[in-house]
Amino acid sequence: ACGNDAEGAGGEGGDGDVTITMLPKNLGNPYFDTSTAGAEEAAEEVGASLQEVGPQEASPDAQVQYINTAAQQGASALVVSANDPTAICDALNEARDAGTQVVTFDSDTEADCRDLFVNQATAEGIAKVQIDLIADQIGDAGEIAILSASANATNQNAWIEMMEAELEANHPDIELVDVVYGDDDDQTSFDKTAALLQSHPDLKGIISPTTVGIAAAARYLSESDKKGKVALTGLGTPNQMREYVENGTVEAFALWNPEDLGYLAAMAANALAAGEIEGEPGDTFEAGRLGEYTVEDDGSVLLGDPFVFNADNIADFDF
Amino acid sequence: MTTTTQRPTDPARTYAEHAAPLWQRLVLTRETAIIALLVAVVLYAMVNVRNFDGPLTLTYLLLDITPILLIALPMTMVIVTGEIDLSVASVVGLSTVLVGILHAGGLSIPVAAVLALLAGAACGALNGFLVAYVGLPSLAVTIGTLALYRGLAVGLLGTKAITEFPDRWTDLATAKIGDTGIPLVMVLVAILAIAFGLLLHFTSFGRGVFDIGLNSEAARFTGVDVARTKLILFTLSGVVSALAGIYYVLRFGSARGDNATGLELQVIAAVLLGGVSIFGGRGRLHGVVAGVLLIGVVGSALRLEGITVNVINIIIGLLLVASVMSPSVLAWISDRTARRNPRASRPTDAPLGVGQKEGRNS
Amino acid sequence: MSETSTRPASSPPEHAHEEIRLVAPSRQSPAVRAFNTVVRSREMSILLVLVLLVAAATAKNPSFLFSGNGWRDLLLTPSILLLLAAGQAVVIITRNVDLSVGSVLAVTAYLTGRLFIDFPGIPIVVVALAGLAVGGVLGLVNGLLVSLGRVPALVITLGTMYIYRGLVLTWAGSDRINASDLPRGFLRLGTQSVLGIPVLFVVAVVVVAAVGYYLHAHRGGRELYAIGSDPDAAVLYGLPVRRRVLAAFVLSGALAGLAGVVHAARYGTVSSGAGTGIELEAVAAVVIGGVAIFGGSGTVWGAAIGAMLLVTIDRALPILGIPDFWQRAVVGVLIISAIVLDRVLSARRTRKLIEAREQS
Amino acid sequence: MATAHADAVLELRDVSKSFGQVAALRSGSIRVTPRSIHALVGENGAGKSTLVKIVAGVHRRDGGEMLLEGESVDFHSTAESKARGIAVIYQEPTLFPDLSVTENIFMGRQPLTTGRRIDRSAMYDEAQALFDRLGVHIDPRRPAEGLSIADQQIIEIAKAISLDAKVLIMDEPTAALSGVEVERLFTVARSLRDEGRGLVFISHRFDEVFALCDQITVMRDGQYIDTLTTADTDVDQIVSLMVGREVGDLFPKTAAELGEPVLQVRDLTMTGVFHDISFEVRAGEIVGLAGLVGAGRSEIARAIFGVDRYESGVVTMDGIAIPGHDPRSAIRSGMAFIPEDRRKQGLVTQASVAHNVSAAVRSRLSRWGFLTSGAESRAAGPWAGRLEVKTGALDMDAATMSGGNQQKVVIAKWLATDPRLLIIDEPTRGIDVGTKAEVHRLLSQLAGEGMAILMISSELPEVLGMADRVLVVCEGRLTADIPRAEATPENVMRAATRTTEGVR
Ligand SMILES: Nc1ncnc2c1ncn2[C@@H]1O[C@H](COP(=O)(O)OP(=O)(O)OP(=O)(O)O)[C@@H](O)[C@H]1O
Ligand SMILES: Nc1ncnc2c1ncn2[C@@H]1O[C@H](COP(=O)(O)OP(=O)(O)OP(=O)(O)O)[C@@H](O)[C@H]1O
Ligand SMILES: [Mg+2]
Ligand SMILES: [Mg+2]
Repeated sequence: ACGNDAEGAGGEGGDGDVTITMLPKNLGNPYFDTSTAGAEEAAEEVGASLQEVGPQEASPDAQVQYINTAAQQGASALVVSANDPTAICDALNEARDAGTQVVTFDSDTEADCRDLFVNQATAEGIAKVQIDLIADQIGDAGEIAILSASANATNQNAWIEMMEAELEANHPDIELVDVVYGDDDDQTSFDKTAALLQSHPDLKGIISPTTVGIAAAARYLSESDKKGKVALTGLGTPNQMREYVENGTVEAFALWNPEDLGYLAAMAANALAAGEIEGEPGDTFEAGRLGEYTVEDDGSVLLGDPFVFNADNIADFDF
Repeated sequence: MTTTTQRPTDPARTYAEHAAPLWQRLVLTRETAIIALLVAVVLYAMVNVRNFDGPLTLTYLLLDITPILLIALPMTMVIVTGEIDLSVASVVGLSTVLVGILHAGGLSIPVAAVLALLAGAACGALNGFLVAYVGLPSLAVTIGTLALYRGLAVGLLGTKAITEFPDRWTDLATAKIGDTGIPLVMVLVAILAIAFGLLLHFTSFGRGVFDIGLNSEAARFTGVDVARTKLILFTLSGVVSALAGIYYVLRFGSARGDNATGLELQVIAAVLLGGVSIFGGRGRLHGVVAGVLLIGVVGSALRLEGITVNVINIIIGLLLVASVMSPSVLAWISDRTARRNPRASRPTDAPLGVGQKEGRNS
Repeated sequence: MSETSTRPASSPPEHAHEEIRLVAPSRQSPAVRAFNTVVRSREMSILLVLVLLVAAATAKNPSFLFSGNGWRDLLLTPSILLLLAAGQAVVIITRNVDLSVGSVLAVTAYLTGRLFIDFPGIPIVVVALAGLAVGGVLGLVNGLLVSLGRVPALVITLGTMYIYRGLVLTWAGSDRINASDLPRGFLRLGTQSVLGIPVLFVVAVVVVAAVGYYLHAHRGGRELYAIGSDPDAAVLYGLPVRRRVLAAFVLSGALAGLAGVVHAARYGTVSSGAGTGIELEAVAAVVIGGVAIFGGSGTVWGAAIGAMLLVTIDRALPILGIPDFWQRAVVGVLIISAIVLDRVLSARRTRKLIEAREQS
Repeated sequence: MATAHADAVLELRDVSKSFGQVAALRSGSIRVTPRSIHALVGENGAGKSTLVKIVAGVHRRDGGEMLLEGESVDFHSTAESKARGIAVIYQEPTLFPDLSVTENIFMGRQPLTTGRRIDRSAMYDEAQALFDRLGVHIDPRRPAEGLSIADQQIIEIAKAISLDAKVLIMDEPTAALSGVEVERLFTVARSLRDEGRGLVFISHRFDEVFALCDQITVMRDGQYIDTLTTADTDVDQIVSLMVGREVGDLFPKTAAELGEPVLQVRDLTMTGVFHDISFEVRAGEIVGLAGLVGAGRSEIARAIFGVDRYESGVVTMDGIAIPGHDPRSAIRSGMAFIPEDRRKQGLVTQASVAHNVSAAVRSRLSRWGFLTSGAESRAAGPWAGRLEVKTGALDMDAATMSGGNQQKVVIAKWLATDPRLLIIDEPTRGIDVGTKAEVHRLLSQLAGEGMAILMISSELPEVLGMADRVLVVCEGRLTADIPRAEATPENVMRAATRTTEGVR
């Protein structure tokens, strides 16, 4: 019975070494595959033990079971990308009561149910870069649509809001005509893209702020007669998009380095578990090869700005 | 006294009540086997799985299986009649969405909950009506309503997830009895379980349920109101699913169209694992409860071992297959030894089973 | 009450005609008979619905049919479900069901990717055959468990659905096949057309036609119907019940395997979650297509049309201005109305047969 | 004509078979010679069907010898026995309802065109030929669904003879047939015999046995008793061999004095099934409902009891109208209904004897709404005893019983409700003389106690022997109402066939 002693951070057998549980939105998703790789690298460096667990579909109720398990195991830290900002809150707080440090990354929860949020980039930044990309690909005018992940994905929804605001403010001639949801499933995203092009004949561009979505959309576009007529951008991984950048379906797309994101998240988790930081604004900690980071006012740590991939640089990346 | 004699017998004839001694009738059953397996697994996990003996385990285990346990109760009776209800998970989803929308619309949780229960009853009644009175095969009907009810849930809520619920209620869903670590909701579950147990095994309604599963035409000739019985059971299934939905909302504090997707298969897996025959006419509720617990315990233990969903899937699958294979394998063995009548012990010669009597005639 | 004797009222003409069609088809000319079996069939009614649907969508938005993509997608999108429905129909006709097809599809879809990655330059045909073979083996497992183990198919395939899915998850893990891993030729296959008809659709149609013809015109096929119509009688009759059921499952598995290859070609990317939930679509397609869920009647052509309808509805709704959130609801309504229709028709048929008997 | 010395085409010696602890067959022996029709008779549960199913390869024997044309055989499947030239008509028709009657006959051996495609037209022609030979008018293209029991039996016969087998075994083929159809069957059987085949004929009707068969083998309690040549034996000898004891009068009808009308039926109509049915049954009266199979007698009974709906008309019990299509209120009003198909309608065969016997009185047995199996057994025991049901214990499945015993269970179940009116459909179908006499004695005894009884029977002797009044149904209409005194086979049959000249 070791799960129960409240301050037993990493208290398994009381041997004090840090155990980190990595809980992505779902398994079988290359984006998280990469971030977990980064996290493992970090765990390696600081000598913490790290295990990845996760559900099959990206749904909060499935995630809760794994949060519970982490609490039972008395893991010293839990690094999670939330499928729902509130649904998993109670579970997270119970885990924290059981002495587990909770770090969210990629997709945040309510601020009061995690110790730290490792932010890949500000929502504004992510929204802006995608709008800018599409704007200059379609000549800053015409109909565009968004192919998002699941209807309740926190981060996507936040970005979409920001994008709408950005369009309002700076791109009056671009009209957002539709938002559809591919549930981060290849087939659904693929068919939804087809439906989009079908129902909006004079669509000029598609933004897909999710790696699965943009790949599926690119796949459909590359084989359709809209290829070259409809611009596509969003967030994607180089390996998935290489094919389509090279065959000219996609001009450019953005993403931060998920590997660094996972790396940073694990570092932060370790820092919390080891008690180096409390997660209070102003705390600073050393994140290995990424250098020093400071906790911002909203209890988040910012990785940096998103990076834009295009035909010229895509060959340099492999993730 | 345990053998049939073919001798012509003296008029004033009396009979033994049972062919087999009590211990045999108690011990040599599917249910006992499942319970034994459950105990074995728990003991094994206690010893070999780290933290399984921790105080949180029981709590989380029970919280996790509550929806399955709830829905398994009416599902058992539905399957005993030879029918099946695949739409339960969609009803759960629909009821979470309704509670969410109604509450967001300003209704108090209890009122919203009651309305959700009514909606659940309506969903169940629709299934029941189509199966019992229109005479459609329940497998097909509930595949249809599975899509329909889920579609309504997703359609009603669209992109949003409603997550604003009063703590008073959300806390209640996870509250424990004193410091036992046993969730309060278990009281409700226990009451329902006992109620359903009595209804199925100790009332003439329950006997009728079994008759329908074994031979619905004979049941009709004996004055069992087959249609009404089925309507009642499907409606119960809808209501209890809606109840599970309410629990879902409160526990996760989030109403989403896609809540509990795929739960129906877990429920059915648990019920069949509990020794209920998919052909109807056979099964006991305590076996089903054991089946649900078994699936829960196995999942929890495996997750504690850091084993993820894929292996858990495999094991649930294997359990299911093994549980249905075991009787036929045993039959097959005694078939070899005693050269038993093939048709007496051969489910596949009987139809797929799910409500086939209605499927064929009427 | 003394002796009363009056002849039963003779039935009205159209009623009599109906009766002849049912109890004395031979009194009709072969032409009339063929007309009845083809035109008055369930298949026709769904085909009609499908045509109306396409017409409506096209009227709303001509590009639904009259654009290169529109026409192509109309045929291309259902291809996968067509294959699954064909296999599912055969299994259901024998009064069984195969819920594991989605997982089988995932296995072979991932296998396809791996083959292309691990054996660069491997011929597409070989890959397709591998898909068929692996699918067939997985189907064989189902068939063995069901027919030899004498266990209800619903349960067994529910179990193997979990198991196969678990296997592919374990095998693939978080790995995923990307378009760049697949040879261009293979990817092009996903959209290529001959004479304006997509290759994959042609493949699916050939499969459907072959299976349908076998069921209609060959002893083995008819025996499948007999087994589904009354399994006990089939045993007493001395039909090779186990062998046939086994074969049905192998076929269903093999076709699901082929569907996996098609899936990879069409979507160009494969994750371990591929084909989740498609098993219910396959069953739904078969039911909508007029195959009795308890076996013995229905045709593969019907199932195929059902599959077309199911998929086309999905694509047509947004165009008809129904938000895609409501699609599943509509599909549900469709399934239910389809089986209600069946019940009404068959009840009418049975009643007529009984009446005919009483009047003879 | 056959001689017992001609070498046998099929011979069984001391074949045994047990199902679990039930010894269905202890030492079954039979010797079937070519050019002969061999009767197999015995009480219910004597093991006849089991013996048949062993020959057919449905069951595998536990012991004993089976010789086909002198060589020892052991069939693992019905396909094997078929391949070896054995054709069997089982006690229960086994058809594929969704398929055409032709496909039912030729399934698995359809004529093929080149390219192994089924040659449908050839197939239909063959089927037509078969039907012509049997002298029946069934459209070869119609589905088997909706056929009357008799027609189903005809299809089974067509199936069997189309195999042109060396041995043809018929397990109670005539149970559902009317006199005309039986005669046709016999003609075919004789011609098959004269073609040199060996036939086995199982029936409980002695007139048929003696009319058709050359030898008679008697079985009792799963044992071979004796084989006699029809020429030099008689019914009494056979019966005493079968029963192993003397049976009394087969129709022990005691004249009962009639009381008030219990059941009254007025203008009951269901289009296409029955029309303007009106009659009444008085307390203490046995009313026989006669007619050809398929005349609609069962349907009338089912409608009265409420399992089927009717369009118009009134049913009253003791003057009180009871709602249609509601068996529960029928039972509450004091009706009991023993249906014609005991395996499908009468019993839940996979449930225990106690469960079945107490099924109709369950609600009365429950205390505070709760019901225990103990209560069921206590209620069931005496009734099972009164009818001398053969079972080891009350929790044994009814499935393991023979037809006769199952019928007793059904009767016990309904007598337990202590009814005012007993509707009994084909009370002795497929039941041996021993049990038959018991049932008849019971019926007249019940009538004596003032119970009103409506008895449907296709066996004229039974109707004439038991009924105080004979109602004759023809094509869903009452065509005669004849008091016991005036009832003769002739006037009953005339009424039963009056409007059917020309039809079949
Ligand atoms: N399921 C089916 N699919 C396609 N064609 C069919 C189907 N059923 C029947 N047909 C065609 O309809 C015609 C009549 O159908 P059916 O199989 O009933 O023939 P039939 O009644 O046996 O008479 P015939 O022997 O003259 O064809 C045949 O030409 C047959 O090929
Ligand atoms: N499937 C079975 N399982 C167990 N016991 C059986 C089974 N089939 C038959 N029996 C037993 O075998 C005995 C003989 O049955 P069988 O059907 O051969 O009698 P039968 O002579 O055909 O009677 P009937 O004249 O009523 O048809 C019966 O007493 C019955 O209890
Ligand atoms: Mg018999
Ligand atoms: Mg009758």
